[in-house]
Amino acid sequence: MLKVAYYPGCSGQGTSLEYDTSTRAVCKALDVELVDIPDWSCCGSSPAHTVNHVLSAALSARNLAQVETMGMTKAATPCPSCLTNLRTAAHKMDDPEFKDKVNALLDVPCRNAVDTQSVLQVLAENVDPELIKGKVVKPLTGIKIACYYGCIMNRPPEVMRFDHHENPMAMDNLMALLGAEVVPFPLKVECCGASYGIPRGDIVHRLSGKLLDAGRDVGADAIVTACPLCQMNLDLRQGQINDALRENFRIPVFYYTQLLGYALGIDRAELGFEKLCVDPRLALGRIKQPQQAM
Amino acid sequence: MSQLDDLKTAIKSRLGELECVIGWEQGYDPLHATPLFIRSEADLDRLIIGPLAVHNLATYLTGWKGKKVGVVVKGCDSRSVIELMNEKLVSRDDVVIFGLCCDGVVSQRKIRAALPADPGFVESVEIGADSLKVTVAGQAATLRLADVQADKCLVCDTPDAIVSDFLIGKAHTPAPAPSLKCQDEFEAKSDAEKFAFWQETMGRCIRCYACRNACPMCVCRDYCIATSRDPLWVSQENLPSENMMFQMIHVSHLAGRCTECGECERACPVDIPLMLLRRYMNKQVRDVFKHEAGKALDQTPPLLTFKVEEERINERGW
Amino acid sequence: MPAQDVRELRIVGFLCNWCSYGGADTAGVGRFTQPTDLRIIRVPCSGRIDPLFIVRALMNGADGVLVSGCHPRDCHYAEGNFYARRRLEMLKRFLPITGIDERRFEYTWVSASEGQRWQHVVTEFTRRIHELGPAPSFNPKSDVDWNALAVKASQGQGCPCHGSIQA
Amino acid sequence: MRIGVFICHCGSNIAGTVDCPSVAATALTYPDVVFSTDTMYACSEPGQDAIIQAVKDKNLDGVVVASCTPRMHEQTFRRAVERAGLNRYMFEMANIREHVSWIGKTKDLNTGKAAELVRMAVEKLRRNRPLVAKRFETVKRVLVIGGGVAGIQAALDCADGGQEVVLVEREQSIGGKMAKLDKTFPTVDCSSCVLGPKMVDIAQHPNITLYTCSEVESVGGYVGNFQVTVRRKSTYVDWTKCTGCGLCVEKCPSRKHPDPFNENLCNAPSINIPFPQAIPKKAAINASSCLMLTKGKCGLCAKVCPVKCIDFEQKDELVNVDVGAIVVATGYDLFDWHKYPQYGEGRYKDVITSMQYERLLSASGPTGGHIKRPSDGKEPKNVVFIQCVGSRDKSVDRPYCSGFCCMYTAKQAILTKDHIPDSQSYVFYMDIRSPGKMYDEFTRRAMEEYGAQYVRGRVAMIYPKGDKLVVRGADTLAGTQVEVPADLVVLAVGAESAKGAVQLGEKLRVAPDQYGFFVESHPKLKPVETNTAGVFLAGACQGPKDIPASVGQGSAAASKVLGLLSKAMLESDPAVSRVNPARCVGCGKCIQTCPFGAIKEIQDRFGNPKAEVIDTVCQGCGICTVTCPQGAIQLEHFTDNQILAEVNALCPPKMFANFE
Repeated sequence: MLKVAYYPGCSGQGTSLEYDTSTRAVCKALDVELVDIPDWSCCGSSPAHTVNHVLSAALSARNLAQVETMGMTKAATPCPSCLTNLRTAAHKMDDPEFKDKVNALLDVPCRNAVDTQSVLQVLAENVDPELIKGKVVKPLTGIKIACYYGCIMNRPPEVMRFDHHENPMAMDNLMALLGAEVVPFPLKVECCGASYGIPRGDIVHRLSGKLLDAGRDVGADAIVTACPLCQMNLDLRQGQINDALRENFRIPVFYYTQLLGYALGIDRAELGFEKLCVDPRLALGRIKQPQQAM
Repeated sequence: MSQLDDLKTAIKSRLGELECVIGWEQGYDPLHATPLFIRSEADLDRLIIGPLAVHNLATYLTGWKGKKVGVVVKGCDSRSVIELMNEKLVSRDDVVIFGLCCDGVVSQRKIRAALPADPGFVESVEIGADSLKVTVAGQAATLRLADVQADKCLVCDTPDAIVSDFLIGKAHTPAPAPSLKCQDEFEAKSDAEKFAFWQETMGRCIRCYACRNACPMCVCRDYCIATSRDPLWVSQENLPSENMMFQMIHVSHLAGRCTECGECERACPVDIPLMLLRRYMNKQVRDVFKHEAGKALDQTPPLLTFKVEEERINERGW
Repeated sequence: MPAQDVRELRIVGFLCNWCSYGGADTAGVGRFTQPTDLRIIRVPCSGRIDPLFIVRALMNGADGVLVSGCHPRDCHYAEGNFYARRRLEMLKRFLPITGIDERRFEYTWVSASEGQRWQHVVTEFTRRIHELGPAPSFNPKSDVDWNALAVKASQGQGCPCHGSIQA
Repeated sequence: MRIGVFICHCGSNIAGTVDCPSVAATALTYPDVVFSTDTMYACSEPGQDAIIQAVKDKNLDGVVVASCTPRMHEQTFRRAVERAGLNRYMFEMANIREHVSWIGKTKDLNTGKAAELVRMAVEKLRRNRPLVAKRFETVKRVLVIGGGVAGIQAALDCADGGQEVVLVEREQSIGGKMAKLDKTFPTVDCSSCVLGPKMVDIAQHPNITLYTCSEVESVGGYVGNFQVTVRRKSTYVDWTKCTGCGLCVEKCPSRKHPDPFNENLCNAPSINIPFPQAIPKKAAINASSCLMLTKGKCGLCAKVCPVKCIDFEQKDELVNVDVGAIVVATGYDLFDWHKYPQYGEGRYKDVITSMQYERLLSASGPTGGHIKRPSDGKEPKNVVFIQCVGSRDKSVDRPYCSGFCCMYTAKQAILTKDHIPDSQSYVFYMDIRSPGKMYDEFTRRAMEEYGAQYVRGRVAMIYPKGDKLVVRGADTLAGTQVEVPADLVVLAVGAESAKGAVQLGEKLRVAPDQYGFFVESHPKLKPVETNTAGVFLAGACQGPKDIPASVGQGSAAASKVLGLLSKAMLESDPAVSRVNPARCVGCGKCIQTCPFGAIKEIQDRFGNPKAEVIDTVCQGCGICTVTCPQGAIQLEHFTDNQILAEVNALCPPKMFANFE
């Protein structure tokens, strides 16, 4: 049974609670043991790394050091933003000089011996597709899905080292495996506007609007994401976007773990569909019932 | 059957098709071996092997160019044969290789040193498992083989013939010493000390060319540039500088080709430790080109080829 | 460094005709002043430079030997300097065991356009050699000024034994 | 030996910091020097006459001139001593200007140095021997490799110059890339109309033998005397009979494999004539798709052929030709744009290459000259051109500029407007590179008269939206991001070296650069020569070129060939390596290291292997001389003894050390 240190990330405790719970649930179901990193702290995201790279890296390094003290070398996080920070920190620490600067700020020095991956990568690379297939109880037959990866999970390639940086397929393959009809989504790695939601809503409206528009164009019943921020911009702000762009999108935006959990027949409570702003029932309704699917 | 008997049977089986088979026999006294050129089965009776069979018989191969001969080789000697083949100086088809699994050979120099006085003529020698009983003028002296073993054997990682038509004896798992004390000590000396050392030894050199003639890789023979007028590299004067010049020619012509068989040093009548130069050059070749002469067939000597980007040669800042 | 203020030392240079010899010319045309110790021997290609030429010079008492050829990939004969690089590197690495200071021998690459670079190389190398001082000789000392005699001899006067060296 | 020494003042250039008279005096004490003087200008006419006079008066058999660098005047003085009746190699030069007077400040040090350089020259000269150039005949025939416009031009010029020409082309027809083009810049005249007649000339010229579907198998020999083997690949059609009527092409039922001439935009019949103006106009069978050759049934072509020239049994044929010179004109290939993920890696049908677009524009193309986009055959309104696809981009190891893309993109923008008046072209570019007659004016016209929108910036991504492709890029002038909805995207793919160029280079001993383009002898002064005597370059095989440049080089190469073959006999430089068979042990090390294949193994009369130098191929580098342990192979004029003499002159051997 595969064992990885688990870094939930702050949004996993708040805005994307359902991402965290569903992630834990599907990993459990797929025999991937997630061991919480004791006393994990902020990854040094936007606020820190826009001001001070060493400090930001130190925040990440602290968590990596924690993993090392757990005696583990592999960590996973659902959040691409956390992933970027953790990996970037490790990448920069390959330079011994930088590493020393960072460790100067830490009580427990970081050996930089941990490889952090997205949960998606762990599932895509370490879990046998046949195993997943075997565990599917409710195939997603009938629903059309556009997979949206977000701009940072695969980029920059030399740091992230996962999938294709312009045209990733990991989620597409996973969803196809679950029986969903995956539509070719051209804007897989486009920016959703990210944290500009607060200072410059209009930017998010334009960028996320374009994503929803593209989703509609390719006839997607739903968009599937792997990023809390993307999900929030597309889902929570869909109403704002409609107002701003005189549109009337009604595209539910799932976390891939939610649909995966659905297919694996995991208890709804852990998947937290009710937390979605855009009502997913219509989309989920398109999924043919198993007996019909058979 | 003993290793020697096996060898004899092997040689018998091929002697017919061969001009001759080169091996060893007892020399002027029981302590000294000398090359044996086996042409008939009768000659086989004189064949010997073992710690006294020191000569690298590969040296004679180029002399038989074009004729099909057999040669008995120890692991180290086989490297010379391989190198000769790699340089197309000897053709594989013309040589039948009787490879030995060698337990090491003696250094006559060390034996002489170990004996109370220069033995002169030795009456008898008994070779034990790990000892050597030498009787001179009725006086027997027993020496531990380990004490009188040739330096090359101490660092030997190829005791068994690498290439052979017959491999005779039981294979070894070599456990060579990482390096030789004498070598390390000398390399540690200061430039001035080393310079003084060579000044003295080269003053001793009588330029008899024994080192060259014993060398299996010195295939120029009569056309060695150290003894020609056109080109004229070295003057006839017996000066340290000229003697050193000759040694430098030998070294540079062996760069990337020397198989460290030690024949040059063995042959030197005035005990010049030429292997200091050989081993050092070979080390450089290993470091820069990852090349060891005669360790494998179909290698190209590193100075006969090049890489556009040399990994291990850094342009010095100028 | 002005070598002029001290006694000249004997520095031999081997330069390939196409790049480095041209580079030295360029330096001259540009009037890039250099120490005068260096004497240049012109060869077609660095691939023609037998390491033994360098050894011969050192054995004859040269205080320094400088070799220069085309930059790798720029060889007029396509491959000459690639072979030269290996041969010269081996020599430079070998010298220490002989007790000859390897700093007395240097090889580098200078193109026909790099007059300034050539000036730099010559100046630096000459300074280095002057720091090292005159090279010791392999041959025993003597109170006679054999050198003067040797010079005369090499000029074909007296001392028959030296005729041979000139062949 | 009687040597004369001449110390040149070069006005005050040398005399300013060197005491020339005293150098001359010292020189007189050197062995074999019987005459020594200083002179104002050795290279001047009176200076040279003085040398000649001295040679006669003092009957000298060797001359040393101490003056400027030999790179400047060695030839001058060699001719002078020759006029004096000496062999040109009985001369040495001491460089006391560039290497002494111009770089040293102190006069006495300079004077001493000059004297020593002279001694060096004298000692060298004492070991020189007269060298005489070998003369040999040349085969009056030329091999031209590659039937593109450069090769065609070279072949025609050589043929008109009276030489026999063998033209070898890999494809079924000559014409190369130019034959695929619709129009050419900056005149916008029909490409095949200008090229066609030249192709016909090739076919009809009495001096030209044309081998298409053929490749060079091996090349031996040397300048003036190459032995070449050409592999004529089987076409399964007897071309001596085929009339090119095209009946077989019409009837062929197997039309499955993509048509390379049309850049795979459509399929071609398995027996085909690539295009109407093909030379030779003969049919050939594609073995990989022909039903008869793959499945053993069909043979329809054989049935319908009126002259019965189909031969399914036909095999490759090897042809040997002896030639005196070789022109390499193997052209270029197009960069594989799939290396760029941002252009969709082939996921979008309506992203095509510029060459595919040429075929769409061409009347003989798959769409009969009507621009229809591949996906749905619709006529595009918005056409976006992206320049520098595989040019000037380190990230794909193509840092060089392909040179012609800016121009053909402008041309294609203009043609787009001509074909579809209500269309709009957009061009994403980095810089406009349009040097050349009427070139910049041409790109201006594309913008000003034809309203092509030029956007300065790279394209970040292409994505589909409805039935359009959205092209997103930066507009670096406006400093904004732009998105252009396009019906068709045309990638201006750059040029890279032709496939197989490197392998051909090995056969010809012509080195390719790191990108596979052949390296010329000298980037400025010998642009069509190579370091292998007798082999010349024409066109894009040496580096990306447009049509005029390629044609120009074709003619240039031809003129070099004609110049070479116009001589009844060729002379080879005598300063080459020479083997002393007595010393040679036949180990072949020299053969192994010679970069020019100038050394071959021979057998002496006792059957021993020996090395032998081919004078005419040897370039005189001397690598072999250093390689040979016995010193058996010596580079004339730079023998071991000659160089050793110089060393000994500079460092007189000391019998005894002295440290004073």
